[in-house]
Amino acid sequence: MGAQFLFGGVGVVLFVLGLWSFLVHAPLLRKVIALNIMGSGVFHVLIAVAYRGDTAPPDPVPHALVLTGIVVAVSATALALTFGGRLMDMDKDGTDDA
Amino acid sequence: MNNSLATLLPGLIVLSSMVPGAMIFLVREESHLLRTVLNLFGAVLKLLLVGVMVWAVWQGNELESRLVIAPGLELVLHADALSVLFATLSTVLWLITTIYAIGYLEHSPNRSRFFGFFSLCVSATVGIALAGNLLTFVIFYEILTLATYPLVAHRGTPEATRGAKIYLAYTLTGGLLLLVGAVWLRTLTGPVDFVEGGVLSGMPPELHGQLIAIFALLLAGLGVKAAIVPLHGWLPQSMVAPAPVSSLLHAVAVVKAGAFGIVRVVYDVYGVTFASELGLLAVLSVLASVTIVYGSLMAMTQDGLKTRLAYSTVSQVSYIALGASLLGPVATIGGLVHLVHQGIMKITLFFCAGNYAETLGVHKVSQMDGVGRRMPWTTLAFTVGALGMIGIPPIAGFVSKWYLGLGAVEAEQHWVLLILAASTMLNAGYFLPILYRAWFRPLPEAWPKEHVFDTRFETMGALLWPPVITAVLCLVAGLLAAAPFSPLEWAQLIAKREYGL
Amino acid sequence: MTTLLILFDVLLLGTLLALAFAAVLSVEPRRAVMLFIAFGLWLSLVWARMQAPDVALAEAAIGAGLGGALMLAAARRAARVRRSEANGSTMP
Amino acid sequence: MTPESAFDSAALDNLLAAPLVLAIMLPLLGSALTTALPRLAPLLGTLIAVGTAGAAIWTTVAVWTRGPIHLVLGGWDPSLAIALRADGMAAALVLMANLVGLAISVYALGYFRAPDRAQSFWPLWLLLWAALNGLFLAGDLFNLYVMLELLGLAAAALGALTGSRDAITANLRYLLVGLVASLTYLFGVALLYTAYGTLDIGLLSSAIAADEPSPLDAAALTLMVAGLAMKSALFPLHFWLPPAHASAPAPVSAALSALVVKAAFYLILRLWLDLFEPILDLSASMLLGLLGAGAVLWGSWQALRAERLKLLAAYSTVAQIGYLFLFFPLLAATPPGPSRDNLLAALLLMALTHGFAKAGFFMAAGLVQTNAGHDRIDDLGGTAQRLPATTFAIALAGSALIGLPPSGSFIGKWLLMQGAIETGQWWWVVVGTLGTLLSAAYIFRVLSRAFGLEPTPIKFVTDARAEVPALMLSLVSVAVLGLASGPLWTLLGLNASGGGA
Amino acid sequence: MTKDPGRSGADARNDAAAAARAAERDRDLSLLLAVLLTLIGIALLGIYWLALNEAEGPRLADLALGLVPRTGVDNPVTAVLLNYRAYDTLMELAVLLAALLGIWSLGPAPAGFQRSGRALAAMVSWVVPLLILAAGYMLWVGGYAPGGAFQAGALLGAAGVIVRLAGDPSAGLPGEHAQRALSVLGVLVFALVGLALLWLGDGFLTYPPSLAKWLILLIESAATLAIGVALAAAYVGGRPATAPASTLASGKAGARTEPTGEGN
Repeated sequence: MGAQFLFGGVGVVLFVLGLWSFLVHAPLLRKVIALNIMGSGVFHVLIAVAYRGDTAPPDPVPHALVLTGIVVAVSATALALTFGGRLMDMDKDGTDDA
Repeated sequence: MNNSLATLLPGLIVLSSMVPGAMIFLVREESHLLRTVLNLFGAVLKLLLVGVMVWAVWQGNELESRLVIAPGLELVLHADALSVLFATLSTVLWLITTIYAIGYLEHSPNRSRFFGFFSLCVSATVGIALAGNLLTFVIFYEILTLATYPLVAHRGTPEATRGAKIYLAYTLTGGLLLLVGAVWLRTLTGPVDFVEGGVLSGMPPELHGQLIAIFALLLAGLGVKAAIVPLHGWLPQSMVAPAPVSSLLHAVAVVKAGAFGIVRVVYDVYGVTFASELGLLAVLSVLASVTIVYGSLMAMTQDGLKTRLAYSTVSQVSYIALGASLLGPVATIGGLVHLVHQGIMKITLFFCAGNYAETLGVHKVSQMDGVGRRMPWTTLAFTVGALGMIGIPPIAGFVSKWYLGLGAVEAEQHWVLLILAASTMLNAGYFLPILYRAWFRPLPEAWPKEHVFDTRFETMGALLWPPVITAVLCLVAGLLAAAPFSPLEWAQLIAKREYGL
Repeated sequence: MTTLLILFDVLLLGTLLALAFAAVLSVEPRRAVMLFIAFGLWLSLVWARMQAPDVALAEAAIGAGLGGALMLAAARRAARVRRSEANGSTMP
Repeated sequence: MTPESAFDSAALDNLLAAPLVLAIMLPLLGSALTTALPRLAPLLGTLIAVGTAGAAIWTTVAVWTRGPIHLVLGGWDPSLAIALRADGMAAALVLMANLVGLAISVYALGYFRAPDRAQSFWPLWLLLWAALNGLFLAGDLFNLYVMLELLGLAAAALGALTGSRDAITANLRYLLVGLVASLTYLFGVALLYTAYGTLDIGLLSSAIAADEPSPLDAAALTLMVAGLAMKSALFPLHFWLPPAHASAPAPVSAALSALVVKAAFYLILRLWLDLFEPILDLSASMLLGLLGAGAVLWGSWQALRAERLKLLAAYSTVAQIGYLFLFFPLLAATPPGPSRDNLLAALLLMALTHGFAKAGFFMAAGLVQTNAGHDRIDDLGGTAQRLPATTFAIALAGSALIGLPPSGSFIGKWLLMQGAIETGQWWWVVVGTLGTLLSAAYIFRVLSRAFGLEPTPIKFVTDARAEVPALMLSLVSVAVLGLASGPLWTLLGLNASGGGA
Repeated sequence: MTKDPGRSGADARNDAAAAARAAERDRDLSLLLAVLLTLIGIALLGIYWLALNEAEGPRLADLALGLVPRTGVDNPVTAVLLNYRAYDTLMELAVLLAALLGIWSLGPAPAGFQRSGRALAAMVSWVVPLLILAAGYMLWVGGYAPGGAFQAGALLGAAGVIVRLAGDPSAGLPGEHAQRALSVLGVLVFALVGLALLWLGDGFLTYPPSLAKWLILLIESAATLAIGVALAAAYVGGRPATAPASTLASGKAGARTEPTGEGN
C-alpha cells in the first residue's frame, strides 16, 4: 500500500499541477498541455490503485479505464487544437468566416 | 339533472369560448365572415350553456368539473349562486360586446389576433367566476392578465405599448402576491375548496397572525385588478385600448375579477363572520371608502372622456368591496347587486364613448357640446348610464346604493352613509356637466373627425344597438328589481346561502 | 533490495514530476510540447514499471506520440504566426 | 448475475433491454451512417430521429407498466459489467429529451438548407443524442464519464458549426471548461473506486450507506458535483454558457440549453439522491440552494439587460437551472412522505417544462433571426409582428419560463413555494418571487415588440416545417405539462395521495 | 493584436505600464491560486490515503482475472475493454468519431503545410510499412499479451502522421468517401455486432463463449482501422476535400493551400 500511495500521490500532484496551470495560463496550447497533465494525474491514480505489488497480477479494470481515458483525452486535444488553429487563421487573415 | 352533464357543464362553459378563440388565431386576416361566425357561435353557445346552468343552480343542483393536475392540486370549476351571477353577467355582456367590436374594428388591422385574445379573455373571466378553489382562481386570474395584455397593446402605438407595460407590471406583481398568499394558505390548510360560509373559522388561534398576513397578500393581489387605491395606477393608463376592450375588460372583466375575488376570499374562504372577528373587514371598508372618494375626485379633474370613466370605475368598483366589508346580509346584497349593475351601466357609458370617438372623433369632455343633438340615441343611452351611476331611481344604480346604505345601518357603520352621500354628490359633479353639454350646449361648427356611415341611423348599427340594449337593461334591472331571476333576487339568494339563512 | 527499489521508484517519480513542472512552466510553445512529450514517454515508463504494459504502450503511442504530434503542429503554427506578425507580413 | 442464471429469463430480459439499447444505439448507428453517406444525411437522420423517439417512448411505456428496469450488459457480474437502468426519473427525462430531439430534427431540416451544413450537422447531432440517452440511462460511474465527454465534444463541435469567430471562441472555451469538469468528475470516480472497488451506482449506493460517513465520501461528492456543476452552468460557474449558447445555430442552441445542461443537472440529482443521500447534511444542500438563488437572480438580471434575443435566452437558461437547485435544501429538510414526493415531482416537472419551453423558445428565436437577419431585441418590431406563429411560440414558451399558469413550471413553482413555507425556509419564496418578476420583465420586453404599426400578417403560420415544431414544444410546456402533470407522479412511482399539510 | 502605427509614444508607454500592472495582477492571482490548490492537493492526498485504507482488498481484480477464460481472450485488459466493459469502448470510439466530425465540420484542412526534406521522404518508404506491419501484430497479440486495437490503431495513425510529415498533405489517407466509411467502421461493426446479439437472444454485447474470440477479433480489426484513420485524419486537421475543390474552399483557402493532389 505504501507503493500505491507513493505512486498515486504523484497522480494527485499532477492533477493539481495541471489544474493550476489551466487556470493561470492563457495560451491555448498551455491550457491543452495542462489538461493533459491533469488527465495523466487521474490516470496515474487509477494505475496506482490497480498496482498490487510486483508479484500479484494487477487489477485490469482500471487499466482498461485508463486506456479509454487516453483515447478520450487525445480526441479532445485534437478538437481543441483544431478550434485554436482555426482562430489563429482568422487572426492572420483578419477576417471572419461567418 | 343528468349526472354527466353536471360534471361537464362548467368545463364546457369555459371551453365554449376558448376553443373558438384558439381557432380564430388561425383564421386568415381577410376571412371576415368565418371569423364573425366563430365569434358569434362561441358567444351564443356560451349564453345557452349559461342559461342551462342558471336554471340548474336555481334548482339547487351541484355542478362541478374537476381535473386533477397533480396529486393534491385540482382544477375545480364549481357553479354556485355567486359564480352564476358573475358568469351570467360576463356572458351576456360578451355577446353584446362582440357585436359592438365587430362593428368597431371593421377595417382595422390584426383582427384575428384581437378576437382570438378577446375570446380567451372571456374564457378566463368565466373561469374566474366558476373557480372552485384558490388554485383554479389563481390560474384563471393569471390567464386573464396574459390575455388582456395583447388587447391593451393592440393598437401598437407607443402609448399603447406603454400603457400595456404599466398594466402588466401592476397585474403580474399582484398575481404573484396572490400566488404567494394562496400557497401559504394551502400549507396551513391543505387543499381548500370555496365553501359558502367560509372554511377557516375553525383554525386554531395561534395561526390567526398568519391568516391575517395571508389576507393582506391576497387582498394586495386582488386589489390591483379591483383598482383599490393605491393599486389603481394601471387603470387610467390602459384606457389607450380600443373601446370594446375598455368596455368589456375595464368595466367588467378585469376590475370585476378583482372585486369578485375579494368577495370570494371574504365570504367563501375566510367567512364573513370570521373575517370580521380578525378585524379584516374594518381595513377593507376603510380602503374601499378611500378609493370611492379618491376615484370620484380624480374623475372630476379629467377632461378625457375615457379617463373620466376610468376613474369613475375606480370609484364604483369599490362599492362591491365596501358591500363585502360590512357585516350583514343587506350590505352583501348591495355589494353583489352592484357587481352586475355597475357592469351594465359602465359598459353602456364606454360603448357610448366609443361611438362618440368613432363617429365624431370626440375624445374629450370639452368637445362634447351638442352631441346629444347629433347622436340622440347614443346620448340617451349615455344619460341613462350616467344617471344610474349617480343613483337616480328607478335606474339600477339606485338599487345598489339603497341596499348598501341599509346594510351600513344594519352593520352600525353609520359613517359609510356619509361616504355614500359624498360619492353621490361627486358622481353628479362629474356626470351632470357632461349631460348638460351634450344636450343643452350649441353644436360646434365641425366635429373633430366626423365619419359618415352609410345608414339611416346616427352611426353604424353594430355600434348603436349595443349601448341602447344595455341602457334598456339598466332600466329593466332597476324597475323590475323584485322580479324572479333579477340581479337583486339572485344577490338575495347568494346572501341567504352565505349567511346560512 | 527494497530500499534500492524504493530509491529507484522515487527517482522515477521525481523525474516525472520535474518533467511535468517543466512542461507546465515553459513559455515557449515548442519547448513546452517537447517537454510534454518527454513527460508522456516517461509516464509510460513509470506505468510499465507499475505492471501496466498495455496502458504504457497506449500512452506512448497515443498520449505522447499522437497527442504530442498534434501539439507540435499547433506549436509550429503558433510560432509561424508569431514570426509573421513580427515581420509584418501576412504570409509565411 | 451469472450467464446461467440469466438464461431462463433471457427472452424477457431482451425484450426489456431492447428499448433502452435502441434508444442509445439507433442514434449512434445513425451518426455512423450519416457520416458514411453524407448526401443522404437529412433523410437518414430524420428516419433515425423518428426511430430513436420511438425507442424512447417504448422505454417510457416499459417503465410505466413494469416499473424500473435494471439491465446488466454482457451477462457478467454486476460489479464488473456496465449496467443500464431506467426508472421513472430517467424515463421522464428520456421522453422529454427525445420528443424535443425529434422536434429539433424536423426544425433542422428546414434550418440547414445548405447541404454542406446539413452534412456536418446530422452526424454530430445524432452523436449528441446518443450521448444524452446514454447519460439518462447509465448506471455506471465511469460510463457516465465517457458519455459526458461524448456529450461535451459533440456539443462544442455543434456549437461552432456556424464557423464564426465568436462561435469558435465561445465553444472552444466551452470545450475546455467541459474537459476540466469531466476530469474533476473522473477524479471523484477514481476515489470511489479506490475505496469501494466498484463503479456500479447501485452497488456503490449500498456500500456508501453501509459505511460510516467519511471525509472520503464528502471529497468524492464534492469533486463530482463540482465537475457536473460546471457542466450544468451553476452560478458562478456559468460564465461559459451565454456566449456558447447564443452563438450556436438555433437548433443546436435549443439542444444545448434544453437538453445538454439538463443532463448534467440530472446527474447531480442522481448522485445526490442515489449515492450520497446517507452522508449529506442540510448545509451542503443549503450551499447548492444559495448558488441556485444566485443563478436565478443574476441570470434573470443579465437576461433583462441582454441586447440580443439568443443571449437573453441563454441567460434565462442560467436562471432556470438555478430554480432547479433551489429544491435541494427543501428536499434535504423534508422527511420522506407525500411532501417530499411532491417536491421531487415538482423538480422534475420544472426541468421538463424548461426543456420543452427553452427548445421552443430558441427555435422561434432562430426563425426571428433568419427572418430579420439579426436578433437585436430593440429592432425586432416588424419581424415579430410579421410572424404570428413564431411570436406565439415565444409567448407560450415565455410564459412557461416565467412560470405563469397553466404551464408546468407554474405547478412546479407552486409546489416549490409550498415546500419552502412548510420547511420554514421562506427565503426561497422571496427568491422565486423576484426571479419570476425579473423573468416576466425580460420576456415581455421581447413580446412588447410584437405590437407595432407594421402591416398585418395575412396568415398565422408562414413556414410550417420550422414554425410548427417550435409551436408544438411551447404548447406542450404550457398546456400538457401544466394541466396533466399527474402521470409524472405515477411514472416516478410516487405515492399519489398528495396533500400538503 | 496589430499595432496602430499612428499612435503616440505616450500611449505606448501607458500601454506598457498597464500591461505591467496587469502582469503583476496575474502573478498575484497565480500565486494565490497556487497556494489554494496546494492546500486542496494536500487535502486530496489525505483523502487518497483514507481511500486506500478503507479498502485494501483486491477490488475487482480477482473477479475480473478469474473470469478471463470465459471472455474469449487471454489478456485481461482486452477482456475488460472488449467484453466486460465493451459498451464503454464502443462509446469511446464514438468520442473519437465526435472529435473527428468536429474537426471536419470546420471545413477543409488549413494551409501551412510544408514539404519536408529528402531524408524523411526516404525514411517513409521503410518506416511506414514497418508501422503497418507492427499494427497488425499489435492487433493480433492483444488477445493474449499487451497490445490491442488502440495501440494498433495508434501505430496506423502514426504511420499517417509520418506520411504527412514526409510530404503528402492527406497523410496517405484515401479519398473522402473511403475516409468517411473507414472512420465509422469501428462504431458501425461494434454496434451492429451488439445489436445482432440482442436480436439473436444473447443480449446486447453478450458474446456467446464459443464465438467470443472471433467476434472480438472482428470488432478489434474494424476498430483498429477506424482508430488509425481517425487519428491520421485528425492530424490532417480538416475535412477531406472532394476533388475538384468544393464550393467552400474558394479563393482564400485555395490560395493558402499548396496545389497538391488532395484526396490522393
